[in-house]
Amino acid sequence: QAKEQFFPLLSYRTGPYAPNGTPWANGKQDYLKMINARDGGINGVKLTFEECETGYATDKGVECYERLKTRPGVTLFDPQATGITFALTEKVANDKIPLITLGYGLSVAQDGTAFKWNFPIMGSYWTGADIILQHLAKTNGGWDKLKGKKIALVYHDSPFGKEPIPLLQERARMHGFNLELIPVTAPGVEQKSAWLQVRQQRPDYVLLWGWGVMNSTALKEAQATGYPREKMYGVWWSGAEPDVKDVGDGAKGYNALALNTSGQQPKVIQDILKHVHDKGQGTGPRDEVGSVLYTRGVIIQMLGVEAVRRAQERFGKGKVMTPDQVRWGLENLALDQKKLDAMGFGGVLRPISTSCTDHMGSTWARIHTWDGKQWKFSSDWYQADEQIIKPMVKAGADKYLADKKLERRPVSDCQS
Amino acid sequence: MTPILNVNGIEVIYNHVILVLKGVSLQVPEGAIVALLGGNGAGKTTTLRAVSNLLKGERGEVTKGSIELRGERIENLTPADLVQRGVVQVMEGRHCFAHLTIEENLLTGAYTRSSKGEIAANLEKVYAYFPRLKQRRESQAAYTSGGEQQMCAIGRALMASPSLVLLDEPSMGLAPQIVEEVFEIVKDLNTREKVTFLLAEQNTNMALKYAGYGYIMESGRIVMDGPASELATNEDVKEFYLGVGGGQRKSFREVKSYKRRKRWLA
Amino acid sequence: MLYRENGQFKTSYRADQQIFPILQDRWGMLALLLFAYLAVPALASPYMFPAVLIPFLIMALAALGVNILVGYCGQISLGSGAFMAVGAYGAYNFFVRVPDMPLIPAILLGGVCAMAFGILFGLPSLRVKGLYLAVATLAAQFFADWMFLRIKWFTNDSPSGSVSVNNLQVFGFPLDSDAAKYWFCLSFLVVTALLAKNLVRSAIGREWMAIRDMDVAAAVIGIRPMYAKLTAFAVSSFIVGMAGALWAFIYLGAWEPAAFSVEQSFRLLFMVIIGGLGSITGGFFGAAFIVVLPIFLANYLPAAASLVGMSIGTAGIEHAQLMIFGALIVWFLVVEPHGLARLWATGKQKLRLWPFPH
Amino acid sequence: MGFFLETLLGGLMAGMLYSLVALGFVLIFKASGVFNFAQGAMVLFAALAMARFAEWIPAWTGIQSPVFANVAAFVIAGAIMFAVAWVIEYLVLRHLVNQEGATLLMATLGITYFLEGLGQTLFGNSIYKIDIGMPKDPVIAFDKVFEGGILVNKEDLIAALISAALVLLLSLFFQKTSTGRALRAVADDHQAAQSIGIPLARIWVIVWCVAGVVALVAGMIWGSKLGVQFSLATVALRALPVVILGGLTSVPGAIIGGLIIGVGEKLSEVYIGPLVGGGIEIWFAYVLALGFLLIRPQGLFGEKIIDRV
Amino acid sequence: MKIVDDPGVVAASPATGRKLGEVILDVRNISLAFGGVKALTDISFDVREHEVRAIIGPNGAGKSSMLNCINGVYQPQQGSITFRGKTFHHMKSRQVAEMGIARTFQNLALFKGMSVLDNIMTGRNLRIRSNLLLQALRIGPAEREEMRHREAVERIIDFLEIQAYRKTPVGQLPYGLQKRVDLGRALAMEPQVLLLDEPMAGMNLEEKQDMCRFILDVNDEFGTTVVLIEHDMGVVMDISDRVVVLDYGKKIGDGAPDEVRSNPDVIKAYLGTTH
Ligand SMILES: Nc1ncnc2c1ncn2[C@@H]1O[C@H](COP(=O)(O)OP(=O)(O)OP(=O)(O)O)[C@@H](O)[C@H]1O
Ligand SMILES: Nc1ncnc2c1ncn2[C@@H]1O[C@H](COP(=O)(O)OP(=O)(O)OP(=O)(O)O)[C@@H](O)[C@H]1O
Ligand SMILES: [Mg+2]
Ligand SMILES: [Mg+2]
Repeated sequence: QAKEQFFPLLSYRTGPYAPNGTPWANGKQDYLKMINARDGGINGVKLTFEECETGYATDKGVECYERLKTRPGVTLFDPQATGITFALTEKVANDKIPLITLGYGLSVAQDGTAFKWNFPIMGSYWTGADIILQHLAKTNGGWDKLKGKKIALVYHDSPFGKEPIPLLQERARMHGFNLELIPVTAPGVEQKSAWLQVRQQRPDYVLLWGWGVMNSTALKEAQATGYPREKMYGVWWSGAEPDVKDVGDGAKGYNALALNTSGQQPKVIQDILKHVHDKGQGTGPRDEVGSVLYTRGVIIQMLGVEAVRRAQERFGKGKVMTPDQVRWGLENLALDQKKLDAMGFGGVLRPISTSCTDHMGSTWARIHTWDGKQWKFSSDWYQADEQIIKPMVKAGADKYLADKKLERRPVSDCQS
Repeated sequence: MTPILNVNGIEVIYNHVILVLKGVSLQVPEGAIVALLGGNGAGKTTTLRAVSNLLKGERGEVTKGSIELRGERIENLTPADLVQRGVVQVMEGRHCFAHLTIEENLLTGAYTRSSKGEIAANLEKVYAYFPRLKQRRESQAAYTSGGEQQMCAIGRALMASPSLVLLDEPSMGLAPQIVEEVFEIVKDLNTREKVTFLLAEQNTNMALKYAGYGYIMESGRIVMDGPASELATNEDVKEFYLGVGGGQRKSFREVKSYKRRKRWLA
Repeated sequence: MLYRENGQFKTSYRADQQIFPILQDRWGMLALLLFAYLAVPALASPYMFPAVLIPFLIMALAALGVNILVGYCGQISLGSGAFMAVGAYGAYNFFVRVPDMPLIPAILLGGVCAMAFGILFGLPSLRVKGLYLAVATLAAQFFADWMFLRIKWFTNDSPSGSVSVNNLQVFGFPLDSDAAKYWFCLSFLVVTALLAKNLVRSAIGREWMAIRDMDVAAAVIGIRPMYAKLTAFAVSSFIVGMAGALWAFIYLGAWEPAAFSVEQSFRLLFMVIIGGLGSITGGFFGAAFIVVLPIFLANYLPAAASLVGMSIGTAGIEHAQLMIFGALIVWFLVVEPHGLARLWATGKQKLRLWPFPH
Repeated sequence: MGFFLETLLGGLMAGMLYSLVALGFVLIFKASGVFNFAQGAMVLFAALAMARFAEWIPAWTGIQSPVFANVAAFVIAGAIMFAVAWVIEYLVLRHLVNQEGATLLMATLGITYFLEGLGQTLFGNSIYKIDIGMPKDPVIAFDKVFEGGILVNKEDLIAALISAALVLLLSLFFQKTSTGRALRAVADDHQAAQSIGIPLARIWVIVWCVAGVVALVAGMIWGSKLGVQFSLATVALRALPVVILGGLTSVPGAIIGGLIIGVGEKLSEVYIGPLVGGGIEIWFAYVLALGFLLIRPQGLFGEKIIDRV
Repeated sequence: MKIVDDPGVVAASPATGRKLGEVILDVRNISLAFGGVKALTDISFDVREHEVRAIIGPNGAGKSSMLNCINGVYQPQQGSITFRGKTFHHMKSRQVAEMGIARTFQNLALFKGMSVLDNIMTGRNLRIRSNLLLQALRIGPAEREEMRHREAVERIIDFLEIQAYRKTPVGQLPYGLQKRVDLGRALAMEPQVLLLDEPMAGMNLEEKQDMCRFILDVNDEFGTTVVLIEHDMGVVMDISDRVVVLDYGKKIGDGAPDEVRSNPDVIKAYLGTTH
């Protein structure tokens, strides 16, 4: 049997979320192609992949999962959708395949002792929301300045959009600001009344929790209702090029979280251009390489690849890793600055290390602002406040376990 | 003289499986009134549909034989083309446009006519034939009585100034004196405007009185044909279609015999 | 000449009223059941169960329910997704809130919830008809979407609104293997199909069809439109609700309201129309068509494309799939507007006439 | 008060935009008895064509004038919609003469899928821009009278005017011409219409073509507002309550229905929504329409549903 | 011959001298208008048990509307209908059916998608007692009940000689047979009064004879009262006991067939001069 590590790629290049799903999926593919081309795989193990179109729909996602999970050498799944993540969470526990959900999915899954197979590496909606609030506190001159302020959450009416609410409520209680919840029916093409409400309530800030077409529509409606874009803050799924490009000047001043850089300067992007695109094997158009979501796809794939590499260090170099071994790799990632630099990811993201109990590592993010032509960083790095999030995660995980009548992983399980 | 309509051994199948016409041939000479007689389910309506190309909507098709209009094959023409060539069918079961008023129904009948004067004249003519329609001209067709709808359907066909009319059971549901009038109208149009008629009728008595030639159908075949006067004196026809077999007309009360139906063909 | 009822004389009306009056059909059915229960689990690959067979069974069940309403009673409904959702969330609430609630009663109770919801949203049908009603049933769809997103109680206060179940058991046997799930769904389907078939060939079924074909005349012969329509809504949404519960519990495991979106309603309507309105068998054909075709295309289209020297990405496949799917629907309708079931019946009729063409 | 008026105004304009889509449904239904679910897909398809050609034409011809690009793109997209109408008639409708409503509805669902697939294959599936120079920034009116003034959206206003004009034109067509009468006849009874010589094929091509152009206008306006991408097809779902409220067979009904639905859903979302957690407008629109239907089952201006024995 | 009005006294048919029963259906001063159209104006007539009562009149006279009033499809603005001593101002379809009044329709109102058998079976639905659950399970009583009704329906099918079409969807039958199925459905209700709206339209002579035979057989054997609308004067004259003539919504004649035939108003309005 050939030594091949198989990466199933669940993606959506069609439907309402296609404009955002496509660069993401392209980044994931290109990184795999690049590793094969540049390094000949991981210690000689070739990387293979197959894409399956989910259209962001849960049932199709499940079908894709079932189709690809039995492939030899299967590594891990990145479902690219919160809904599919929910549906797969139980299935992966049965099948013992890790599920990596960078910056999305279940926030409580950070608790590795409760969710053995889920990996919301680098961030969850709770950490994201926390960082935006930190930024608002900072620009206002301290948490106490937020008191009495009105913050509206305009969100995609789905589990994805609702995930940050508990954290925002917690913070609102702590700091005395008012939280207004304004749902937008999926997929979010019609938002007039949401923005009428924004205009009525005149919130000091609008947090945007959108995806796909909802983002650009929100910006257009904000323009049409005259809500200042400078006061709008999007999550990292609402801050990419497709969200603002066709709004153009109308989106000027809009802010969003940035988990990663964008642009073609980073070395890894250069590598992709050189080893993949220059050979005519690029997945998407060349000028999309290095865009926000593309880069995020690259990072996700890098984490998967590094998990395999890490696992190989323990279970045998040059071997094909089983999903369970990959899970161990994911739980023991230790990507310090030196390693990141060496891999060409210097500056793209912050160092990251995970553990058996903490499946997220830490969340570091910046704010970037659209200047009408491109995204520009407008803040320094923030780190989510684990003081607040950890207890919430623990409580949430406990409730989950109790509902399911499940046990936490024994400590011994972590030792292995 | 070549007949205006020549149907040559056609077979018709519904739904790909139900064979209904098994080789029907008939001729309609120019300027004639030809009657097509036969019991329920004999295939009269189907024959007319085949001629006017309305089978498709019933999922039927002509699988054999040919149909010629003035020597031209017409199986592949659309019904609209046929109306352009002067062939109009009055469909069995009325089929008025329910939401249109009687007058609108009639006016749509003149769709293929472009001359305003002609249309107005035709309308007047129809109203003259059926005064009842004039009274009800503003009513939506769905809310008129069965007989009124029948008049509307016939009138609508006349609006197209046809040269060959396929009449499917025109007398059905009409009051006796109107039946008579309808046949008089047929005769009138025939003699004065040289309109040719192919007439599927159950009212054999009337049909043979006004028609020049007749065909009798049974289960998808023509079983007998001849000049109307001959048919009217044929013993079998007299007995089974005219009810005067063996002397004088029987009262409906007296007929008690079971299963006397005659079959010319098995 | 093999497929004939020649020589099979019915000596009683009971014999004539059987579901399958022709001997060959009865044997065929028996063989089919044996095949479904025994051979399929032995032959199917691990991928087939969760990806094809189980969704097919559940969707066939749902289509059965929709067919009762749309095909038999003539009330076009675009709200079937909502009935599935109510069934799923109803069953879920019984399952998690009532201690030690067994699975089957939970699913049946989910069906009962859907039934109540169906009757409620069926009430307008007493006045509103045809396409107007069809569009109006979308109200049920969007209302249910909203309700399960917005009313926390239904989702057991889960913050994200997504819920899940696990540890399913039937009479103490855990439903953890694919084959077990398959048998479970199959049994549901077989039992329901039998009962539904009985219903539609009984008095109530005739009432439904009478209302569908001509409601004024039905009223004149003493059929109460209200009773007929509401029972159709009730029976239909009960079955659809059970299917929803199965879809959520067995197929998805964890779900959110989007799993029962309007898209799902359309798919169900597709199934019954493609399969054949007013035909129990039709639902099966329709479900098979709608469930299997996209998967089939997704699996084989790339290979087919590479045969002719093209390579298409997943987006291309998806678009090609949409096109093929749309074209096939139209094609089937053109060939046989009454659906696959009618095509099947015509085929059988031809077989009976064979070797003569007519 | 100011805000109430603003919401009202917003609702009215949103309603006009719905009317534009609703109009397409009404046209086809009135003229052929087909409930055309593909209207949404046609809007998407037309908008995609328009957006892409407006992008391609300057690149091909080297003429940079945006007016020229837009006009040319509009004409080409219109021609494409004509071709679509012709193909639909040739491949679908003509084979389904005299079939039941459900069958025809289903066929249009098939067409929906096909057009969605084809549109995205030909024109791509990203977000595209239609820039016909619509003003995007709002103006605040009456800021002397009400606190905060009333926000008026010029883009919406222009769009509303365009749809009003279109509706007027089409109403006249149906009421005043003999073709209009023939169309209504076709909707009543395909077979009878055939039997008196109405050429169904031609009628259908005309109607679908007009509906295609209406879809193009709708797509242009909606696309200019929202950007052109897949979800544009879903505006059809927002327009459906408008169609049934106004009546499936009434062109003016589409406008009135649009206004009622637009106002109803915006007011409900803004004033009732917050009480129950928000997000109610879409089902509220349907329930509102349903409420009207209970009083008039054929919609406000629809033709009476006839059932006689 | 004088018709005795006292309902207690049994009358004789003015046409045939047959014994007729009491007044079973009594229509009093019915008026019905649709907007401006007066379909019926102050119509009164009665129907005796066991009678064949014909209603004739030109097209649009209001004959079908009269039947529609009797079985609750239309609600007349004025007047009352008395059935077996009970007086109603508004008839409700269901109630009418339960009381034993059945009808056929002028423009075929069959259930197109159903087979002949099922169509006729619907006529028995009023008598079905088993509930939904029993029907679903189709056990014991439900099945026996179904069989019982099937037998009754088979008798009707035999009677109407449509055995060969039992399983054919009625939409595919030729017009004339559909008319027969329509009659079959009404007969299946085992009505006391049978309202027939042009049952013989679109039939040839032979078929009309059959139909007459069916009607008379029903009338003779089951004693069913028949109200008949028909345009074929031969039929009306031969089989009816008494005839009502309507014209423009007004009653212009009522009496024995012969009497009516020679009524000058009737001749002018309806029969035309040739008859
Ligand atoms: N749409 C159809 N599908 C299937 N079979 C049909 C269809 N229309 C007619 N038939 C069959 O074709 C045969 C001939 O029917 P047709 O309507 O031509 O008879 P007809 O002579 O006009 O009878 P009638 O006098 O009763 O109108 C009948 O046996 C009928 O069952
Ligand atoms: N629902 C209705 N709405 C409006 N007008 C109606 C309605 N029903 C009947 N009419 C009118 O009432 C009059 C009587 O109609 P009806 O159907 O009773 O006539 P009929 O005597 O049965 O005639 P025919 O012999 O032609 O069937 C007709 O002029 C008809 O147009
Ligand atoms: Mg006929
Ligand atoms: Mg009548």
